[in-house]
Amino acid sequence: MLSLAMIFLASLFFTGIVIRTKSLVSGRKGPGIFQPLKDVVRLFKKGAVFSQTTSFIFQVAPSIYFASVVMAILVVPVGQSKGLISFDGDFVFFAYILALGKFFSIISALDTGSSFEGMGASREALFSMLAEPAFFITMGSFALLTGHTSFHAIFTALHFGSYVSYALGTLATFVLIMIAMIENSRMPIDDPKTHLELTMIHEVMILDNSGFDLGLILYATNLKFAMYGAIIANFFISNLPLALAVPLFFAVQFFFAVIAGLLESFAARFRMAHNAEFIYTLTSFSLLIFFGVLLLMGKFI
Amino acid sequence: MLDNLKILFRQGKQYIPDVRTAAVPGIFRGRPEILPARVNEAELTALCPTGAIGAAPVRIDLGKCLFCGECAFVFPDKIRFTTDYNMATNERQRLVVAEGAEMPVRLNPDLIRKEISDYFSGSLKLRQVSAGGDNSCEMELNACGNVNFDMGRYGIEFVASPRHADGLVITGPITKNMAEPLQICYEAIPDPKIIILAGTDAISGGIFEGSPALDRRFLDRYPVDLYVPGNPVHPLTFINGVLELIRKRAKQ
Amino acid sequence: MPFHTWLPHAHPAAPSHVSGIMSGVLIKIGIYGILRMILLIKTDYVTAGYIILFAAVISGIYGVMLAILQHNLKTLLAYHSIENIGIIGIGIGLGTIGIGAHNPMLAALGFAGGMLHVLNHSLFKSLLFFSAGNVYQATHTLNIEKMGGLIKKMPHTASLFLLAALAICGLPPFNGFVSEFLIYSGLYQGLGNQSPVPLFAIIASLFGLVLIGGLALLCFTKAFGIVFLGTPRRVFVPAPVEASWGKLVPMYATLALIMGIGLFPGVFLQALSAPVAAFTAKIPGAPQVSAIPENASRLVANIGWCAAGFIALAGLVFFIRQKATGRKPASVSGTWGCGYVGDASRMQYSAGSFIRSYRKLAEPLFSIHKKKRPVEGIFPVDGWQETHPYDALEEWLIDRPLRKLKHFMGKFQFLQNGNPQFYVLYGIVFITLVILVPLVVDNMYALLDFLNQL
Amino acid sequence: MDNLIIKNHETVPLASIPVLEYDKFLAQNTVLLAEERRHCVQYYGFLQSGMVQLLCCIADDMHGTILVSSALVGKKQILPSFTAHRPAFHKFEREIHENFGIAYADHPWLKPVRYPFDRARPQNDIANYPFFQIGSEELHEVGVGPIHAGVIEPGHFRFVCNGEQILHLEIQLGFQHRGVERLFLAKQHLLQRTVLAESIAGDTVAGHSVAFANLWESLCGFRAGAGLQFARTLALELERIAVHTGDLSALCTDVAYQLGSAVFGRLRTPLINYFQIWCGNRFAKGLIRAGGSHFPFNESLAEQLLEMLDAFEPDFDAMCEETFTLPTVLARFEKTGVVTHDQAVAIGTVGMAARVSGLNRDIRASHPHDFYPVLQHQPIIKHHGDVYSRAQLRRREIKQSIGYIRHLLKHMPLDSATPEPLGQPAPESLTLSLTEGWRGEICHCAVTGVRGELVHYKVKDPSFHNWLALALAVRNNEISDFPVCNKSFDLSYCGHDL
Repeated sequence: MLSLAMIFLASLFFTGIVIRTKSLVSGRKGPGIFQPLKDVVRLFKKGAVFSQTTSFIFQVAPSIYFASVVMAILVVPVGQSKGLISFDGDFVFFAYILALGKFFSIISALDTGSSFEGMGASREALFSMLAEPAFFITMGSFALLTGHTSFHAIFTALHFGSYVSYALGTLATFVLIMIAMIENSRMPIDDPKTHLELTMIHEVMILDNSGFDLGLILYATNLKFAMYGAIIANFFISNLPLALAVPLFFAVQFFFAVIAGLLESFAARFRMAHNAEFIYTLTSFSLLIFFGVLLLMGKFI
Repeated sequence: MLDNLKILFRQGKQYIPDVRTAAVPGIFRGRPEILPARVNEAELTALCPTGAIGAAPVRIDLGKCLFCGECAFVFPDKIRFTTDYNMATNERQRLVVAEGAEMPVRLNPDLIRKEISDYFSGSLKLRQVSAGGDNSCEMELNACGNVNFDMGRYGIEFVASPRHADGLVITGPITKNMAEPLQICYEAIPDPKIIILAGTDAISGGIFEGSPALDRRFLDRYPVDLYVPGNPVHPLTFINGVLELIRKRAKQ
Repeated sequence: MPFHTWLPHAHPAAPSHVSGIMSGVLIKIGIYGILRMILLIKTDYVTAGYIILFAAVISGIYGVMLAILQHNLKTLLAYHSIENIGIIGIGIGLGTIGIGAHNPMLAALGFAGGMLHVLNHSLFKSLLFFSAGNVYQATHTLNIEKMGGLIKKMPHTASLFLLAALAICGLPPFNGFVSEFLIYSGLYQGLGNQSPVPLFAIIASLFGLVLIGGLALLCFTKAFGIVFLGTPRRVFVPAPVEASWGKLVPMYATLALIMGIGLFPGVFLQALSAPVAAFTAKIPGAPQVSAIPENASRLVANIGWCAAGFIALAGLVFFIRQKATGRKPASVSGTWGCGYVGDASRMQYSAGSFIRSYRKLAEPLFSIHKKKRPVEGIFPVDGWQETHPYDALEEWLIDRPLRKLKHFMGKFQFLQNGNPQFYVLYGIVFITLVILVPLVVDNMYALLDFLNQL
Repeated sequence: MDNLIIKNHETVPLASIPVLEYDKFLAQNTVLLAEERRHCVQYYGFLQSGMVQLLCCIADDMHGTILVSSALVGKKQILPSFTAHRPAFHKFEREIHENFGIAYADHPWLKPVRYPFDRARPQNDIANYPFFQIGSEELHEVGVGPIHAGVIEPGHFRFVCNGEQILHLEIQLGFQHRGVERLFLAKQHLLQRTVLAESIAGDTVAGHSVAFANLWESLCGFRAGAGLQFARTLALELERIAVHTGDLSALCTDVAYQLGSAVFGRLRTPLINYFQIWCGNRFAKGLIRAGGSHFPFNESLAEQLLEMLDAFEPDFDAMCEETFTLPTVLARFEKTGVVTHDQAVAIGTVGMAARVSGLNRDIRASHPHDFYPVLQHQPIIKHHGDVYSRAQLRRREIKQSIGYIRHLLKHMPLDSATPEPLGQPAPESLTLSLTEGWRGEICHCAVTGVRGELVHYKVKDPSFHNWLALALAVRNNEISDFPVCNKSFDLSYCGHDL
């Protein structure tokens, strides 16, 4: 319950911090950190326009997408406090429920019958498919290391001791940040700020959504970001007492947001065809983590 | 990385601290003033390339004015352009600056629809449609979002899809070939929505007024929420106009 | 795999209900055979398990990778059968390793997952084939590039196809997830256990299973999206109509089963207890009371709850949305096409385009026959593009050997010259050979014996 | 060869232009284009006593001359086309076809250009443009525009795509058509016409207004003084620097490189604000007037300009250095959107788009006007024709232009530039005015009647030639690279649609 509340809290300002960071390093003042929230509130109040091409899929998909993200958040623990749902192998459930949301966002994009949305859907389907193994192997490696298979158990049993484990922790943080960037369609895979139909992935899938549905999708994106932030935070706060863990959680979220902002400021987006290669690289990093864990456990004979 | 930091340091803070009071460099031609001197009014009205100057009393319609300044050069003691860039209003009549009735061009608060501040104060997404025109207004609207004017800090942004937008910004005199796309775009914006006319071309047709290649019937069908004069509109005129429109007002 | 090549040819040829049964029962005979063999023989189970696992992972990935490329709806589904057999095989392979490694938990999870997936697959695959049949009857084509927008004409078929597609992708809250989850649990069990299970095999299977899941998602978003969503890509005469209730009712019944397993997996898992016990019994010292370990059934119960919870949550969100949007203006207009006023019917993603980036990545593995005339010149006059995905294994293992065989046999054509006398001669030669060969062999043996005695 | 040979900004009597048989007209002009040094700057028709007089102007870059010839044809005639021999003529013939209904027997691409309100075939509607299609069901089409994602002008791009790959792009324009050429005739006052010239393309205000002012002065027999010429040259070069800087910013935006986008964007602001300091408008509207100027250049303006450039250069250099060495940026720029030399020659690109493909086309060097003869301009040539070359060319041209401005400021003429009344335009004459704007050559062309009134006014923006180059450049590229290709050309819609 605590984790749910904290992730929701973090989601309120997470994207705002990313945008603020980007604004500051470009010499802007930029909108306040609650601007994304204001946008969502405005959308919740507004009416909608639906295309006559679309079917009921288009109407239900945003709700299912949102629900899937919330459901996934329920699984994520924060520090010592378990997620609302926690069982062995819950990260399989986590990944699959997110995949369900993605399935619906993809078909809702195809429902519009527009080639832009089709383009976005095609990209999203491919890249998220490619990114999945990296997540599973990273989590699998930690499952191997700790002997547990639920988020909460893995993180609480995780303790860093040797140099190798520090290296692994860094690597895993990197992989998770990158997965978070891919899943949220941010740089260097996708650039949500370009506002050009032809170059975007996620943004172009929701070109036709409006009003409440669009608000749901945008807020789900904020939640998703904060959720990955929470997973990353767990690396650092899993064994700390609550009084220390809570501020540290927000500190990690803050840093993650700043890093995301900086990452988006100082490099150009990849060429679309290079994205697949980049994601492969990520998978090999996760394999590196796996071998590291083997090394750590002395299974390399 | 060091180079980046150096560039960043040189970049520093570029934004204009307060767009409401910022001064425009150089000889900006903003809201004109009509001085009490006596001149040949027929000559004066004939001078204007768009017929924006009317006689008896001398008046200038900012919705038609190209801000070329010719009248002020020929009749410097009759017409003077000030640097006041606050020229946006929501009432077409208020764009006419007449001799003797000198006052800043402001919005008419009675005409602002109530839902505008309810919905959009603090967050407004706009969809711009370029309907003819010469691209200078578009460049100035783009400039609104650059590091200097930084319109994004007020939560006002231009978006790609009209579905995501709350308002339509029209630039250009609305050509025949763009009339239908403009209509489609307007219909694609969810309610409630606003219409902003940016630039003299959009407000009256400007130098293109009367061209047979135009079709301005769109403007007869829907009410306009904001007129932003200028050729092209200055970013400060636009930002201040929109901020004034969506500002939260105390309940009367 | 690689004994699969008949399947993708058989399915499109068969009527849909037969396809349904075929995928439900016929292809499972092989699985049944494997299971029987495991029960009968007493062997090095670990090695056998790895062999099964290896074959299963390969066929799973290979099946789905090929499935994505298909433009024929039923061929696509047929390749998915291969994929699902792969998933089942991973379960059985794990179970077998579990037996060999004396790990009752692993064995139980593996076999339970595998066998549950057998049931699941027959359910959702039948449903998919039935839906495909409805589509075929309405449109008289199976080429998905020609379809589009069918959801408006056939909402029931579309919904059923969608739900079955979600199930086959192994997404919660449907039955596919339950069995895949069991297998995942088995894999992580294999990871976590200190038993001598080579981790590489496990990680490879994990990788394979995840990849299968992701690829299935790509495949079914494509299939569902292109067939049912968007605008029609061509006008069908007569216009497609929804299938009759006589067809839909059994389909809904199948759906009920799918949902049932998804929501109450515990019940079905208990039903699997006896057959699984038959396998776990092979582990010396395994508890005989219940084949399904306590925590395993608790796990699946959890999944059931989560599934139900998710449905409730999604329902709640949707309810709030309906409430919130009920009073607001919602108008209908065309899809935003940048304000273009002309005909936009060709401006829609095609299946070929949807998967092209993937195809580019997968191309080295398959033989894809491309026909294209590139667009050339400043003012092009012509251009064409067509791809025909072809199963490389089929080509290498079956087509080419067959061609070689035919070629080889062709060399003996001179024998068949149509002259009756020759045929009589062949008869005589044959008889002579029949008599002579044993004679010679006998004599040889006699000779050898004799030599030996010396 | 039967031509009238004229110079840039020369007014000649209409009667001196040879009127040829169409066949000879065709043979002569297509042969002229066989050499790379010649290109067609203007080919159009105007009504002459019920017939259509076709006027073809071929520029010879080596000799700095323009070869003019003409032919008289009937309105509904069917003719053999120039395009069948030289694709560079395709747009001109399409325009003639659209305006007068003249049909071409062997034109491979006879499609509408801009849907003018008075087109010969009103049934050709903007909704029924005959796009090139490929019947293959595996391919899809993507239609972008007229209302684009960004705040830019309208135009429709139709891609035939195979997944992410562009097989073919066709560009449909005309949405901005507002009747500029007709308004030149309808509006009688010089000021109105000047304002019209300023409204042709907002990003090339200096270019078009200089072209108009030079044309009008030549037509009225007025010789601009050194001060005026100086101011015009300065305005052209300043505009080049400002727009190029803005384009570098936009290129960075399109590859999502925020730092470059923000810094170049910031660097552009003082440049265009300088125009405001000079003339009260950020786009130099009102600066250039035929016969004089309200805003004579002076010492204090020169000082401010130097100050501004001194502040601009180091930051610009640092940012360029960073941008053009950043691997992620280079990966997006290099080998993207290539136009080969052969393609560039065949379709007759001009200006920047030509110079990146190794084609030396620069009016400043070949047909110099104002202060350019003094500057001895040497065009910068690149050879790869990709986005990277176009970005690099901008960088080098900015540096070159800054050098020119510094040079000009050292030799500032100080004569009065206050407006003087102009004489009457010469009757029955033709004037052709070529100006190198930042994008490429701008051509204005006026024909006067018996009383010196305008009977035809023709404007050609460089975009008119170069749109096809964009279409060819993106073939077989990724569709997600289209925006950056498009921006690297930065062609004008309004300058094309008129």
